[in-house]
Amino acid sequence: MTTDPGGATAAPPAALSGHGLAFRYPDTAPVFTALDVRIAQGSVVGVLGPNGGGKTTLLRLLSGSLTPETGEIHVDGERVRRGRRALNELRRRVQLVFQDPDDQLFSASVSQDVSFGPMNLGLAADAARERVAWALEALEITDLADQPTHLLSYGQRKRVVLAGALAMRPSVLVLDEPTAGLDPEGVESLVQTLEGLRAAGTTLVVSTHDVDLAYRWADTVLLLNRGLLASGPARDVLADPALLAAARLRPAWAPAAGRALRAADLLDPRAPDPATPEEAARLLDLDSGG
Amino acid sequence: MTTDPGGATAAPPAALSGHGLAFRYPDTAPVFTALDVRIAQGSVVGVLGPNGGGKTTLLRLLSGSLTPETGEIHVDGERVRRGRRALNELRRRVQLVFQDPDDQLFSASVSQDVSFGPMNLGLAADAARERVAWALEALEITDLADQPTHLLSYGQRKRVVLAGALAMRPSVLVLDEPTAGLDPEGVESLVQTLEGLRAAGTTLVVSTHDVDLAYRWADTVLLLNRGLLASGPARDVLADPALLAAARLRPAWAPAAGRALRAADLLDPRAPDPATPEEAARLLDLDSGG
Amino acid sequence: MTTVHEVLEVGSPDMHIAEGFLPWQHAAAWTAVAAPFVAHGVRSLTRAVRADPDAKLLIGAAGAFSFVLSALKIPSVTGSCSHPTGTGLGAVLFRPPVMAALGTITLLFQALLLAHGGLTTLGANVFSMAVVGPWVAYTAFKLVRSATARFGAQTSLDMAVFSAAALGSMATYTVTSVQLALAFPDPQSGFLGSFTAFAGLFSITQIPLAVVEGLVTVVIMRLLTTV
Amino acid sequence: MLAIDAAAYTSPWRRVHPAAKGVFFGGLLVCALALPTWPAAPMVAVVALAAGFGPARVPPRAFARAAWVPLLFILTGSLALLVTVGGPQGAVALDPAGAARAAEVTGRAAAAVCCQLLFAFTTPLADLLPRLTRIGLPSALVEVIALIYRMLFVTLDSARRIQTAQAGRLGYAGRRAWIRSVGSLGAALFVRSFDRAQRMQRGLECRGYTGELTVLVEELPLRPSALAAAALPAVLVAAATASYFSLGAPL
Repeated sequence: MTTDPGGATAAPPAALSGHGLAFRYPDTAPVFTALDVRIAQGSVVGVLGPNGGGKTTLLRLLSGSLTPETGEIHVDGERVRRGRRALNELRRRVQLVFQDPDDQLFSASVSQDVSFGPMNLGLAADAARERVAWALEALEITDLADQPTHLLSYGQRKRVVLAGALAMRPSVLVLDEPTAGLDPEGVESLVQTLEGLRAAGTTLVVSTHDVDLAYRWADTVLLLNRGLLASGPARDVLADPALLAAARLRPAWAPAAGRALRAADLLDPRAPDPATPEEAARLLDLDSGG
Repeated sequence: MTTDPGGATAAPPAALSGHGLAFRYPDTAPVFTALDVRIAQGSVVGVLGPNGGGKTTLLRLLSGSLTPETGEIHVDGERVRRGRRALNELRRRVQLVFQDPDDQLFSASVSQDVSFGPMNLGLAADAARERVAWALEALEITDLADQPTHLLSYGQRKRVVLAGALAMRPSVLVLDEPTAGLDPEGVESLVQTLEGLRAAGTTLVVSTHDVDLAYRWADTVLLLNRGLLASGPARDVLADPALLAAARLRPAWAPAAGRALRAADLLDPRAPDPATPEEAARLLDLDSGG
Repeated sequence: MTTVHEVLEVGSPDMHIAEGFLPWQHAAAWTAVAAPFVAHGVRSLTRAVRADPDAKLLIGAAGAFSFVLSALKIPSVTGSCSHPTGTGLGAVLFRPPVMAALGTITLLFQALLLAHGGLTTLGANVFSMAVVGPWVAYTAFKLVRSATARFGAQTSLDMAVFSAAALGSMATYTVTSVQLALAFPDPQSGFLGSFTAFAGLFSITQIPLAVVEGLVTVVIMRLLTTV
Repeated sequence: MLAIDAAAYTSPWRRVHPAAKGVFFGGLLVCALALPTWPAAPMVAVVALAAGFGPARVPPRAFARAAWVPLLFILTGSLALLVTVGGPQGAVALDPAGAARAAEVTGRAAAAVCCQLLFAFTTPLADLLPRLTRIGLPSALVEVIALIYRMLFVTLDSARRIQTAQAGRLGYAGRRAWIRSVGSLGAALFVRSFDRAQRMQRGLECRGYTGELTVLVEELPLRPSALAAAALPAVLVAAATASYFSLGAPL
């Protein structure tokens, strides 16, 4: 069910990996003692587990916002060395985006905010401007460029923050609960935009509480609860009741719906579970219609 | 499918109702022009709709945190009069809990914070102390009484705010996205605690993005999108694709899973849909087991 | 510990006179000197609260902001870091009398939560950081503002804010040096010699810091005036 | 979030009345300041540290981390006492009496810092601040102080997250970027602080707020005998110092 994060599925090279990561916050019990994780290039990796289970800590370790006590981070196959320069290079290549956009918007206007990273890279004004335009385009918010950030809706602010991260041209985007606080339509539209980024080559690491979302969107998932409980294809890991219980998660609906549809002979035994309730309803309607 | 919010199901009296509510924020289009809503005593009412659809505005109108331009609020059958005293009485009887606990926690000590409402009611120290103890007990956080607010987890802070609201002995608790930011286990445990309050007689009005949660928990739902799209039993309203589309919501999984189970003859045609994936899996396992 | 908190790692050296560093007679005298300013500030603060109960939460927010601002780390020479005094920004935003009260509360919290500065030396620190610093900053702001009015609004504001923050910071450190020199006069050359020694010792770090604080404050005010 | 603060809430002495802890550490502090440094300061330090690391179980590592800030100031400041300026020996020269002076100041201040820190490590501000009305501070002021205490953690938390986000976009990679980042952090915090105040206003109005932040402060028993016992160590240090000199120790 779970695969060795280091080896086995060697096909796509790792965009990002952690080896023997140990970490503790001061004066508390360790969050991780020897964590191995592997993020395949071009994949969507879901990170799931209970609050306090270490999801955010892992994201911060992988993106260089926390430094592990022991262990190594590798980006695109290279080990990240000690020292400020290597750390900054890790941070550029692995961009972390937090849950609350207000923690990440600190300029007056959208384009000014998105240009923060490119300016820090020391780009010339022209090159920076081009990066900003490209990132706004990719997030489909070119029309917001001149808006003041505090007048935007929550969903728009989330997109501005994503554009700010994308303007660093990272190889991996690490997103902490990107869909939290969005309405269902907002979730759907963000997921589609992110799929576009993935298609253009960006690897995505996404923490979420939404088991159903992870089930239908993630290629692989990392199940955390102060240590790695499992890693592997989303549809295997998230269909395992014992693993889910250990991660204090509830099962996804899709496997149950899929089983029921197969029991009713409405779904091929080897076909994947329906991704959404709409898909399940369509199968049922086909039946009642035909 | 939808019932007249004012009449028809006259059986349980209304704990809270709004009649012809109109409201707009300064310099914007009106959110509501003539909204009628009715909250039956002892029920759980889900408030759903897209971001910007007016969920929070409705909750604030009902709890006296915003004043409607026109229209009336009735609590326990009585019309709320104009003026500060009547407003304060409305606020006491209808307690609004914000999404972000840090908006309502002003004291560094949990028990001191919970005592704020009772002290504002002018209770003597003994009576206030008793209220605090009772509210902490009801939220199952008696052990947090002496903790500093700033060292609590997000979920714990949410419970402290709820205890502070409950200590006012309101007849209605109005909760803005109470499950946002909680992990699945945290959601489950909060829902159970709130069910306990409901069993003890408190009416609950709950806004949420989680259609599946509303489907299994709410008795009735209000579907909003700048105006009331529908109100009625959750299992009717949330199973109507046209209404859901108008509210820009996705359907719940439960109706699809229920249909599939019925199609497979694993669920009685008149039995309700399974509330959770676990319940659906149990029905399927019964089948494969038996 | 290996968290990366570039600007918030509390615990870098600063100019707060530590507990017990001043002889008790000096500590008492500086408390007496600072007291009327603080009392005046507290009175204007309580008057504001009484006039408008809503002001209570705003003052709370301002106090919390002052504390966190003074916990930020700014780059100094030789790659080391220190904290801004925040006196310039506070004086311009909240006016010196309010800063006397807010600054005292901030210093009390710094002493108890961060061990920055002491309790018996609170009066001395209040006098330098919550009284003299803000007044110098405020005066500098007003003077430079009127003297540079002809350079255009933005330039004039930038120059006034820079002067306020940099001079407020310098004034704070000068007063601290005076306080130390009075407490520990040089056996040969008395107060002046000792002042030279203390001022010289601290100027290595404090003059560049005052410049940096001035620049940071200009950035803050620019953003606040465009929002 | 702040080490001293967090430790104070788990201190075994938390249930001791703040006034008793104030008398205990305050009395020792007065001894350190008012009595001759030798031998009073070392005695104060030994008694305070024994109490702090003994029955009060203050975490030594957190204590050491907190103590080095004032100690660094004390040591830097004492450097100036080692030299004499503008004397006959030249512009700057070593003062032969300087070492003794520097040692005295360092000893006194180090002992005093121990008292202050150990009080802070055993006395949570949530227990202390509401009782400040007892010493005559106006209740409006005490409410504001308590409010600042609560809000500073919310603001500090915002500051940490904003700063982490800035660092992720290389906002601290160079000096210019650093200044720009700290400046925009300060501005963002200012805006957010006042936004927070407004939202809290609305939030508290729902809980019956009309301008007073009255809360129920639990009584802690304070027996006169406990206060007397708390004062005892300071009295003993004073007595020991007096007998040290009466026994003819060198002045």
